[in-house]
Amino acid sequence: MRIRTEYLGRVEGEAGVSFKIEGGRLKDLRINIWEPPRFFEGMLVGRRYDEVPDIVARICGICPVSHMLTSIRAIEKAIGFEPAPETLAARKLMAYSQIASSHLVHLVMLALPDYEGQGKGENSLMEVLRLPDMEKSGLLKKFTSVKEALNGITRAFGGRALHPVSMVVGGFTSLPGETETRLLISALGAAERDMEDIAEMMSELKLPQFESASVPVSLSEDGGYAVNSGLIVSGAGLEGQEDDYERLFEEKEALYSNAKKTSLKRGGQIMTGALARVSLQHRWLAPKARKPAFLLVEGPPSQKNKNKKNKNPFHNITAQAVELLHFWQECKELLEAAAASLNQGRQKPLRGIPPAREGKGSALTEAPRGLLYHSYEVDRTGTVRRANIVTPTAHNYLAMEQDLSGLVEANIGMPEERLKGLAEMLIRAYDPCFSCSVH
Amino acid sequence: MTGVNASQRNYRVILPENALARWLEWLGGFYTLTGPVGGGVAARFTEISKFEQMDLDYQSTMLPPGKKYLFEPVEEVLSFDVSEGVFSSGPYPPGRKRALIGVHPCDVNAILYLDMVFLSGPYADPFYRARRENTFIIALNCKSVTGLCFCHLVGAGPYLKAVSGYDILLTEIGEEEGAERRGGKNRKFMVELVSEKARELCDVFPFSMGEQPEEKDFEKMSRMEAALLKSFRKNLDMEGVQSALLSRPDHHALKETADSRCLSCSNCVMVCPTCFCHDVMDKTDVSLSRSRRVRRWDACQDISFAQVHGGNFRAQRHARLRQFVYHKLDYEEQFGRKGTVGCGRCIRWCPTGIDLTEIARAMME
Amino acid sequence: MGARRPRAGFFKFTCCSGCGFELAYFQRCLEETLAAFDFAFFRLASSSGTPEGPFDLSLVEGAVTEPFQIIELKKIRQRSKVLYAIGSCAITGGIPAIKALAPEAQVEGAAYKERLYGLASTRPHVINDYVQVDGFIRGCPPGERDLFEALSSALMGKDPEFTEYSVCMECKMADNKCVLVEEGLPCMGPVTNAGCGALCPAHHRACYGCFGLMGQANIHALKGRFRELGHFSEEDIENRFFTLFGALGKTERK
Amino acid sequence: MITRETAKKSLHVPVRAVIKGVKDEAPGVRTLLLEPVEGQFPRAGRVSRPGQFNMLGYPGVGEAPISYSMLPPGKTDAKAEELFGHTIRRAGRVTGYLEKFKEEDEIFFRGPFGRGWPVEEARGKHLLLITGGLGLAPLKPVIEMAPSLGLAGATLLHGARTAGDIIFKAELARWKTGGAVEIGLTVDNPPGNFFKKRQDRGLEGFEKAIGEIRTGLITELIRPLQIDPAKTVAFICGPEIMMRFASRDLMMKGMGGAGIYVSMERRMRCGTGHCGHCQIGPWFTCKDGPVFSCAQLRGLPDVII
Ligand SMILES: Cc1cc2nc3c(=O)[nH]c(=O)nc-3n(C[C@H](O)[C@H](O)[C@H](O)COP(=O)(O)OP(=O)(O)OC[C@H]3O[C@@H](n4cnc5c(N)ncnc54)[C@H](O)[C@@H]3O)c2cc1C
Ligand code: SF4
Ligand code: SF4
Ligand code: SF4
Repeated sequence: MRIRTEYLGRVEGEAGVSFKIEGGRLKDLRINIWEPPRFFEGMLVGRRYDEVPDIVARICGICPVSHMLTSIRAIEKAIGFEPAPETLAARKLMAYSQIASSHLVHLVMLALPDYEGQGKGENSLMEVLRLPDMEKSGLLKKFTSVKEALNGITRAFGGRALHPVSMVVGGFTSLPGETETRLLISALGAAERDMEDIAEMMSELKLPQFESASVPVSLSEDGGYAVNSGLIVSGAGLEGQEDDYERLFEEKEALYSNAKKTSLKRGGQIMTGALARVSLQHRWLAPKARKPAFLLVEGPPSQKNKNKKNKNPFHNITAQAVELLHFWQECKELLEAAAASLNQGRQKPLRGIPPAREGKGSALTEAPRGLLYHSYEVDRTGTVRRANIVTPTAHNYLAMEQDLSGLVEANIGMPEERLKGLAEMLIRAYDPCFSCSVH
Repeated sequence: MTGVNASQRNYRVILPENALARWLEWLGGFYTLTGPVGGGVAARFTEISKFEQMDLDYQSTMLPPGKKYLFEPVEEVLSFDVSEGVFSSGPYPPGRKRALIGVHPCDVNAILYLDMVFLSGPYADPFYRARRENTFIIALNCKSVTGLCFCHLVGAGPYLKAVSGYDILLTEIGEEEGAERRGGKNRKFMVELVSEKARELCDVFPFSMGEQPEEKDFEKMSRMEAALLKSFRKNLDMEGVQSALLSRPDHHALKETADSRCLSCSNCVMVCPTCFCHDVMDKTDVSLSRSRRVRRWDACQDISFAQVHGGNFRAQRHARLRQFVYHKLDYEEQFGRKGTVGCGRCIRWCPTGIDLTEIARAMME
Repeated sequence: MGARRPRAGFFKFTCCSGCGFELAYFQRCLEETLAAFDFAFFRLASSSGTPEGPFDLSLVEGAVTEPFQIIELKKIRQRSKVLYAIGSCAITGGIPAIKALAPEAQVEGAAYKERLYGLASTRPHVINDYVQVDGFIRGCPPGERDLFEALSSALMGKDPEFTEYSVCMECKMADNKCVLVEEGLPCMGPVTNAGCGALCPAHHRACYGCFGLMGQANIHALKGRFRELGHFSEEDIENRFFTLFGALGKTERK
Repeated sequence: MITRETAKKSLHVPVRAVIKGVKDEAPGVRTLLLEPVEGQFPRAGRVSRPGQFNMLGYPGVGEAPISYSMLPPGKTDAKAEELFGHTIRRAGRVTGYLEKFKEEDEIFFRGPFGRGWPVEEARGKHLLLITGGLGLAPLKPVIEMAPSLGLAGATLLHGARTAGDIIFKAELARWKTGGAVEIGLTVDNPPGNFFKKRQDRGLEGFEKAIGEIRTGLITELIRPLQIDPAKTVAFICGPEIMMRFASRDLMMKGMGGAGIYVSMERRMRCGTGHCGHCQIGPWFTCKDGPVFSCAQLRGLPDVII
């Protein structure tokens, strides 16, 4: 029996999955990422250092901010530029609002139809929204109010929410004024209940049980939930610094796929993203998110088992809901601080980009879907000579395939259609981005 | 300023800046005060709440005050409620009454030009008319001239000669001794109440702190005007230009300028205080509940401007540039005067500095 | 309305999926869009649906970089009453088209080693190189004005009216500070198609041309202006200002 | 001062009209018969003249200038009796949209705009009408009022691309038999050629009624004409290039530019002399035209004439 999906729906980018079951055994399981490559690493060679963020933003239509932020920091390291503290704060706002927004897309648009629509023959956001209980709960209205509140922040600081323009190497070419910032705060306030409803609804989904062998990997930083910088930690402890990345990790090309598989050199599958972050960094979460995070990571107190950490990749969905709560809170606080410092009028926006200098720089950040690595070599004239980009989905690729094997083997007797559906659900739970993975 | 008759003089007073400031702030009770903010050649007409926000020494603005506030860049002129099947247009006047403060002579003349476009002829535009009637114009004679100004060639400046169509004319005529104000000085302004509206308003507000101007004040103004006239750097034979242009529509100066420098970006037209062209288009909500007819500034430099079924009358770049140059310097038959007021904005804001007077001069040679 | 909702298809080729996200998420008329159209094929939003058509409206994002896409594209055209290209990748080649500027082996070799021989990537092309396109919803990401014009026009059954003038016009209408004339920044606005509302200049930034060159762009005149600014090498000017979103269309315009 | 009354009668608010008849004239060309029902455009008391046009359109789609091909009877207050006609070719957004409309559908218009044909000038003279393609439509009202104009005579020379593209065939046959106007017809593509079958369907009767249809450009019909320049007035309407050659031929026969009138087509957005798109030199096609004398246009840039 051959099971295959040519073109997975409700994921970003193009990929398929196929496997065979012969004599009760699983064979030839592949996630074939056929997303056409654009060769960013090749295209960037010969471009000027300050063009890089605008180019790499176009790797992805949902996390352009992450690519911009990561490349900006790598370039700034390469040319030896230190950004101002206010710039760092504004960059956090960009990152947080984007991660929350991306999670919202995944939760409601991409993942929810798997659970709400299941068995009812519904599997798109549009159809799910038309289900009677969904219409009643006013999901679409909530979804749009939450999205507008979050995108409003990215838009205010970046110029637009998708492929922002005012975030450049060196800082921001313009920043919102105090009144605008206050409006953002009140929009967050107005949509907060809707956001909590969505987070609650998502954490109550009945997720399939499955245990993965993946090791969680994330950034970690003292004093906060690490996103834009930090040390590399894994379930096994400290691994190293971002500059050690290329020493610690290795990329392998798969002959059947346009994406590469990346993992720790010492071997084994790793998982990055919301679940890994929540597992490794939950003590830094905002108070509102901490309790659900604890429940998620440690399991409900009553049925506490020895296997302390949550290793069910389906729970990435729950972890995203937890992060939605967390980043919402963080955005509110950062905006309050920004508004207070802004009441002297506009913060001075950047005038002129920092000058070129020869150098190498690499940066590692937490994108919505996990670890994102950018590294550049820039020559004296500011021209990029080498570029290397490793994306979250490349980090998760190996784990996705291995977990899928495990899941299929555990359910090998299941009717074909249901097994296929379950397989797709697992892939979606990872919230993969195939556009990023290929780039 | 000779030849002023006695009755006109009755409506003139010399006012120190601080009194003018108080009077303007009182005027703010009836009008939204709007004046030049940020000095130099790139000031912006902006709504203000305090006299001090303005820089009355400004030389020019990017968007002309008249065009910006009387003929708005984008405006909904008609709305159609799809389910009800009814149209609405208006309201007139849209918004509050506005006072434009410190409008230079060229820009006042440009408003008079826009009046001819939108109010003369068989059809008056109700939006423009309502806004025009609700706008109080306080003109300000220039006290300096930029290198790009050529208002003197078309009689549009540097002192305002028009006798109606605006409300008050200010001229800075010196400083009051002793008093402290901007830069440690308190300037004195000759205030002329031109319109009936202005005279009525000033009946209410006593100009008691002002002085009656004397002959020497008028003489001083004449001297200042004469000095200003000498400081212009641009020159062009405005009489000869018309016949010269029309006889050489394919002159190489036009073609070369167009090909080597004109970007067809339309900045010249956008900043021109007399350019009135606009596009009209219908927009419908995605919910199909309402259609709006919107007009927005348009420009003859744009390639589709003269596109019709089966052809484009100005497909060539130089034909479009020619339309601009001719419309400003020739085509006097259109409204009985030249299309330019000599403010120099099209030159200043052209990214490649294309200068219509240079093109015309080359074509006349 | 009441009548049948128009069947819409959304198709992705080589790109970042941003146009899809713009349509299904970022834009401000999401509720109305979902209510008005029957999205019969839209992989980003639905795992069901079929590309077989017929479609009243098809939107195609992305550049064409692999042979199979040409076949798909032609099928989509046949099945669609109206087909619009959406986003810079589909219309000008966008960022993926940068690949065309350097030798193919060099660009591809910088990203892959063993996989190189399994790749089917070609020189990027815009979609109207292969099929007739009824209109262009420009931008990277597409601007809301043109997107709404496309959607409402499809619903009304009329031809849309897309923006076709320079960013400068929008910039002036917004009374922005001109970053080129006042600050000497290398702004691409004068030759770039409008639709964004002059976003970059409004944020004190030089336009980098993400809506693509407008029909009447005078490229060499603006190059000359950038040379005068003084701090850009010839290569920079070429690269930065005329190949970022126009790598495929290095032609002079009227 | 703007009163509520004038505000309601804004020049931006169109008049509603109902389609009372639809007639196919040629491929892509239809005549709509319209009856105004209600509206606000300030038009009461306005008398429509031949050569004038309305801005015809539909909300959400836009407007296009379209000439009268049939004038309202002239009693402008008695709206219900004001049936008038427009002959429209599918060209773009608005005309394409209107193509779907049927009898009893509503459309909207503002107008009439522009100065029409100076029919008074033809009194006592010979009126020469030269038209190409759809250019016959704006002159149809002139032909129909010809008997009442006190003319010394009238000649209509009409050219079309193919015989199938000739509009107003029934009217042409009627005018021919009526005798008030002499008619000469020509087509670019001769009827016996490759296109014959498709385009000449149903033409047999017409050819019988109208006589010979010549082959070639309209100028072929002008050249043999005997003209007394001082006693002739010419109205020309058609593609601009055709108007150029027609007027040049007339001038070569001794006519002055002042006696030759042409109707110009330019892009128009408002019809009221505000939007500026239709400018030809110092003139606005909408309010100073669309009918101009050749003398007025001579030497202006961007005109082919
Ligand atoms: C005084 C006057 C009288 C007229 N009388 C008649 C008449 O009686 N009957 C009749 O059928 N027509 C008449 N016309 C012509 C008619 O008004 C035009 O064909 C009109 O453009 C049709 O409008 P539309 O919206 O359908 O077409 P549009 O959408 O305006 O398109 C018309 C043509 O213009 C081009 N175009 C439009 N916009 C652009 C753009 N942005 N870029 C490039 N090209 C563009 C297209 O190629 C298209 O072929 C008259 C015109 C005038 C000025
Ligand atoms: S501003 Fe200058 S470059 Fe732009 S269209 Fe006008 S003349 Fe041409
Ligand atoms: S800032 Fe750029 S887009 Fe704006 S007017 Fe200046 S050149 Fe044009
Ligand atoms: S200003 Fe230019 S680069 Fe910026 S958003 Fe608009 S088109 Fe894109």
